[in-house]
Amino acid sequence: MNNSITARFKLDYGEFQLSVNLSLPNSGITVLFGHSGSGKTTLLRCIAGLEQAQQGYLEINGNVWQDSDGGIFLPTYKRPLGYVFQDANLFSHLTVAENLNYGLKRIKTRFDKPKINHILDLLGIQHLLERMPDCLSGGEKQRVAIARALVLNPEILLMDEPLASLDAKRKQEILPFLSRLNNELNIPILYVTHSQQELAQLADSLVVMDAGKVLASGLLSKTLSRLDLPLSQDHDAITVWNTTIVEHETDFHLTRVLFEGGSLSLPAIEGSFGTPLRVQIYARDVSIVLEFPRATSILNVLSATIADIADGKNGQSIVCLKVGGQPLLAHITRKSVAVLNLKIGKMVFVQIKGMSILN
Amino acid sequence: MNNSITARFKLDYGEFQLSVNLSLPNSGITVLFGHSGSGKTTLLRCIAGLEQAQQGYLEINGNVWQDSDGGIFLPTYKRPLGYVFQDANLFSHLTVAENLNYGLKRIKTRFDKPKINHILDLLGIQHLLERMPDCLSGGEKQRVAIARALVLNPEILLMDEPLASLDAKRKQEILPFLSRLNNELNIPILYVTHSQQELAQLADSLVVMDAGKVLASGLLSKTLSRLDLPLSQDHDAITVWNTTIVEHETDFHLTRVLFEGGSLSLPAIEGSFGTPLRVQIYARDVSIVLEFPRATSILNVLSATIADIADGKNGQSIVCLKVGGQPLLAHITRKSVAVLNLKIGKMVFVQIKGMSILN
Amino acid sequence: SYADTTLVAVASDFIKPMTEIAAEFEKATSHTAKLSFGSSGKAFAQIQNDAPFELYFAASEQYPLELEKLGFAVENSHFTFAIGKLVLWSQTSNFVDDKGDILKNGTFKHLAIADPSHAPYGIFAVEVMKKLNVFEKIEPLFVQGENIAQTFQFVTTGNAELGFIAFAQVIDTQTGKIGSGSGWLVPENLHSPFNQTAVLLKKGENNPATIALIDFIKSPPALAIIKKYGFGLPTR
Amino acid sequence: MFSPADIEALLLTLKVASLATIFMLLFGTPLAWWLARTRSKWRGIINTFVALPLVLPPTVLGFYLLILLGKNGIVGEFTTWLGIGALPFTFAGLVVASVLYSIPFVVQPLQTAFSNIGEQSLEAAATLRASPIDTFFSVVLPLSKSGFLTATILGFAHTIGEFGVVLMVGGNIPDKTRVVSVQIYNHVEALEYTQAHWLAGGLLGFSFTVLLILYTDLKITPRVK
Amino acid sequence: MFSPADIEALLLTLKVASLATIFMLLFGTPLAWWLARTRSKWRGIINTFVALPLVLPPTVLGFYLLILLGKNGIVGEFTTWLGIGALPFTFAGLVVASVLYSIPFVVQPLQTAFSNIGEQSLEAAATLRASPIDTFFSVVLPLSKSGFLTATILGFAHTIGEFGVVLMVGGNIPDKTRVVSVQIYNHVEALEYTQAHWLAGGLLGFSFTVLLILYTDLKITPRVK
Ligand SMILES: Nc1ncnc2c1ncn2[C@@H]1O[C@H](COP(=O)(O)OP(=O)(O)OP(=O)(O)O)[C@@H](O)[C@H]1O
Ligand SMILES: Nc1ncnc2c1ncn2[C@@H]1O[C@H](COP(=O)(O)OP(=O)(O)OP(=O)(O)O)[C@@H](O)[C@H]1O
Ligand SMILES: [Mg+2]
Ligand SMILES: [Mg+2]
Repeated sequence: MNNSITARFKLDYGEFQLSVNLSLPNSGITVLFGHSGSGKTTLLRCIAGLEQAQQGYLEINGNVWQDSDGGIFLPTYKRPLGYVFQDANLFSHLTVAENLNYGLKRIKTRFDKPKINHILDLLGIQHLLERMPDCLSGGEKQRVAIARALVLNPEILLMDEPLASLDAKRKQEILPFLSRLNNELNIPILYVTHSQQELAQLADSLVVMDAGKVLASGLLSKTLSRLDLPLSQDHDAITVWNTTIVEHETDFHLTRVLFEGGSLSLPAIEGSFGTPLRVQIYARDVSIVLEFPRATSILNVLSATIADIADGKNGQSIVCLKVGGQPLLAHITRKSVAVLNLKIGKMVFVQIKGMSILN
Repeated sequence: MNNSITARFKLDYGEFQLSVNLSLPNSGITVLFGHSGSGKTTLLRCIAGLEQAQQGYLEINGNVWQDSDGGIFLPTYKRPLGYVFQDANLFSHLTVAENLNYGLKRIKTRFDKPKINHILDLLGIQHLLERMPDCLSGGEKQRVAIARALVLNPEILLMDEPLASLDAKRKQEILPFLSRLNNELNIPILYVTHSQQELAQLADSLVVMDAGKVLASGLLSKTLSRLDLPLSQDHDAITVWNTTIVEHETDFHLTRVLFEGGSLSLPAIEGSFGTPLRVQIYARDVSIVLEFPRATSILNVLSATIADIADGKNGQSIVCLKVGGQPLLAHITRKSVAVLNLKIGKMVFVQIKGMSILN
Repeated sequence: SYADTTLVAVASDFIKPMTEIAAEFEKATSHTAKLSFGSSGKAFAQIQNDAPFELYFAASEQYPLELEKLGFAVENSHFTFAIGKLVLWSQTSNFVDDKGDILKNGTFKHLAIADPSHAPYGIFAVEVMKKLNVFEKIEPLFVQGENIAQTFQFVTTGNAELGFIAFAQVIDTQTGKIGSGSGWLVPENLHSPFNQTAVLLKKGENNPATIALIDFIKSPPALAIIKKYGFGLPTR
Repeated sequence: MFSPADIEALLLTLKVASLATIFMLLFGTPLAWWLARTRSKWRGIINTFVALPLVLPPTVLGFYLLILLGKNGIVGEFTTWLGIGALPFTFAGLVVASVLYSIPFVVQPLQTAFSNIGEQSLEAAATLRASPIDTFFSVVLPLSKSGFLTATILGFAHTIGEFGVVLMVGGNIPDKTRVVSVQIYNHVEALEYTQAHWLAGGLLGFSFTVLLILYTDLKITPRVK
Repeated sequence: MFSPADIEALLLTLKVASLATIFMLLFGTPLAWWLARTRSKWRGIINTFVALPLVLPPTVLGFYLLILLGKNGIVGEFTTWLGIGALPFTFAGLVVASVLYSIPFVVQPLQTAFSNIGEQSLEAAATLRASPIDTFFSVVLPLSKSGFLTATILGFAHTIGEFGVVLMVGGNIPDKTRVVSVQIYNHVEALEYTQAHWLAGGLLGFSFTVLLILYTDLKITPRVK
């Protein structure tokens, strides 16, 4: 993974200024994260060429798409990208099928029919093909919009909160598909979301935006466990570990996975020995004990060292632990920090509830 | 709380049929929950009179708004309601301020100036008043739309995924405000959402929809713990308890609250003795042990009886426990059920991580 | 006597003399004559539909006679007030000879005439060409104006090299001859009499101003004006 | 330069055109709204009838209007019965004829503008307590500003330039129905080209100013973003 | 019923009106698009110039065109230089004059329709690889269907009914430039009222059919939901 996407933009809306200087990987999924109004959509529009920044430089895989100094500005339609708008933005005069075909007709290297059908199935829109957009529900529109961008087989995929209007179940179907799509076709994805869950499940890299500026950007696990970012304070603060499958305990429907520094038991997951697996651990699901517990329903108890402690809101403490080489965030009460006498460098046991580990 | 909203609708879109017969409370917040395309928006539109159902009967607080048998159909503009559309649907020719004023000018009993300003502050749109909607971000538009409906001081508030495009922080500010609004002004709110979190935080009642029909409806705590509904299977399955504050442990920034059958320690929360407090417990945050544990960072350990056990997905089991009189859902592995030999009627201890309890 | 006003419908080709006559009429009688111009056919249709006209000066005999027959005009009140004079004219000097031979052996692309289906000047122009046996040859070169004013415009703008127009349109009122370009004043014997005829309408029967105008148009000052503008005078 | 008669004609024209435009907007707006929204089968037919007068040459249309509005025509009998008298050769008749002839230029652009207004805006207005009429004025009108501009300009300009109908129905009567287009016609017929040029030039100059003000002041600029 | 001359005039009219409408759409569409999208200062002025010919009485406009297009006029000299010759009294001249006179009726409704198309649709098309021209045909055109319908109908009908300009520039030459409006006019002037009624009736009937087909077949129905 090398950072061969360079994006520098300065744009002034009067009351809002975008000013970014980013170097992003040209593979994997990069999540843009930030408050409402922080400039995520604006950045995506600049990359797509929908907004022409006063100063801009954009290079993707060695191709310069924009260079305001050199007078280069590739118009949007010449940029081989896929864009999912924040509002679905379907063509109201075309049926769903025609909306999908619109882009398909205009590209050269197309997916084959089964692949396209697979996309439509996955998004659950096969039965809607003959409908007009005005006769779709909010979520249905959004799914059609995603499909319309996906079938383009683009060199880079820009997605602006694509799943905001979808229910949890549908999200759980689409998210892994996006990951897989990304792996199989090696299309880098720039993905805007507010949801910690989507972030954890998808992101390889993370860009945190605030007021038109980039607060932090980098690999997911490193960026997530930085106690100086507001992320670690969030109710939904998480750590993400990359693991590989080592064993299936079929009796108990469990799978053991290996990470740098130990192993974890997860609910059974399909996959052969060595399959990489991403594991997300909510900071609130991590508890700290001094003695190794017996007779508990918690399956995963690991030894760890305390690396850092910071104060959170409402009497909370945020503890950054090292488990083997891996960082792990834990949210515990300040009372517990006092009772257990937690200090930086202290050796402890962490309990991780098996059920809270995802995909 | 009496069920003085009666809503019966039959509507046929060809490929989709809405057929509901609901009796809803005329106070508190009722959440409409269901997959994309299940008919939530359609139901809301019927109630608002935007869609005229072939057969329909709607009575609110004794006033019949619609009765297809009696030939009654109150047009939308005569129904004293507030509606937040799924897409913000602002008037593109009016500034934000003018959008807000549009409805205000047309009602008789208005909020006073400070109240309106409070709403604008809370939604963080004071600085946007002079903007045109085209110059707003997606989340900003949605917040203006919410404000536009709220300032109407309506008799019933219909909200279609109002917070879908907002970040967690903003949601955490708006959600309690909606609850308070509801309490103070006694405006019943019908609220569509996909988010379990919004559901738990807001809902007094719950309507679960699927394919145009109502799967279940009733008080939140009862509906949530029904093992026959898909809700209890969700990754984010929860139980919600109503509690009251009994004690503040200021040293440790903790608050103790009382519920039917015991007490809980929570991160410090403001409120005097007796203040009611809603507590949400994720099923995945509940673990079951047979012995009372010592030296753990988990503050809340309660004795419970196993009321029911069902099989979940991927080797999970869903356990419904009774803690005192309260139902409590726990997601644990099937292995644990076997190891701990859990059976209906068995007495156990449940550990609830202090940090996972929300306001 | 009291000053009365009469409303007169006037064929377009008679605008100039009629305007001057009306002014003189006012001076002489202190009555007023309001003039409404338009093609004869239009006025005819309007009179049939209750137009408030009291006197009608048409470019030909046909319409006044018809109106008498239909009862819109006072019976036997029609009279000839002027004789139309046709001229074959070109903007270019020395283009049209004073015998009209150009019709027989000249070369030109377009000849403008007023539409012979209804405009009197067109009808008489056709008669002239037929008499000279050049009609068949020249007909394909026709461009036709709706009325004589448009025909004149075809020629003055140079788009038609020559055309049959009213002598009144090119007369130099100082000299009484063709003012510019070149032209052939068509002898009256080459077509049937071009009697421009007026008629008293029922609406004007009892208006002293109308009756006074009928008298005035036959008076020497009026006849002088008619002559000055290139019309022949009626023989009595 | 301008004779008193020219000036009279100019003023009369202005009066006719303004009045006719106002009436066209008054009648045309509800008609266009209905045409834009209805799903009735009559829609196509009504639409056709609105556009139909256009295909007739103005003088011919004028001729038929003369018959229709004249005291023996259906409309004429009705207006006579009403005590107004027959309309031809009166100022009122001039306005009526102009309205009938130019109304497609008002109805059609309005219809286009109206049919472009999405249902959503109307729904938003309804949930904000605006009655349909109220919605029309507070939402539909401002959103169809450019359609109204087009309608007003086309209607107004076409009424000024119109000539055949006016001549036929009005009768070219000085200071009563002699509008400027007829006056220019008179000058041309009388071969008073200089007068005609002046009057045409004046009319153009005046109209240019009015149109330019309309186009720039109302600032129908393209939408942003 | 119809004399051969009538039928000739009808056919000629159809040819002129169709050709003129096609040219008006060809020139008017890009012009309208530019007017709808530009923020240039020239916008108001160009808009004014487009609408301006309307205010002149058709015969007067025809007179000026005759001068302009005539072999001594600027345009005439140019076309002569091109080897086409002067345009007056030719079929081509007829079409040119009709286009100049009726083009506001095409440009204005198109402009209204275009300015109603949101930027978003254009952006969606751009992200789907459609070039601006491609977008115009695949998105703008279908979304402005009702504007095009209006433009076509107004332009076509107005060209049929037009009379003054056509007469002046065309020269009313039988089976070359004598269109049906002139023919009907002639019948009226010649007091051949029966002939006039027949021809006017035929024209109305024909136009009615064409318009009705346009209005119903293209199904510009209001948008749903
Ligand atoms: N055309 C415009 N003119 C002026 N300001 C604009 C314009 N478009 C966006 N803005 C402002 O720029 C800021 C960033 O907008 P942007 O749409 O990028 O936010 P975002 O991060 O996508 O927010 P959200 O999560 O709400 O969609 C906002 O404050 C918005 O009001
Ligand atoms: N005008 C219409 N004509 C035909 N079908 C429609 C129409 N509007 C909605 N539908 C269909 O009705 C169903 C219910 O739509 P609705 O908008 O109520 O769903 P929803 O529950 O709000 O979904 P979402 O969460 O995606 O917004 C969908 O399958 C949709 O396709
Ligand atoms: Mg955004
Ligand atoms: Mg919906």
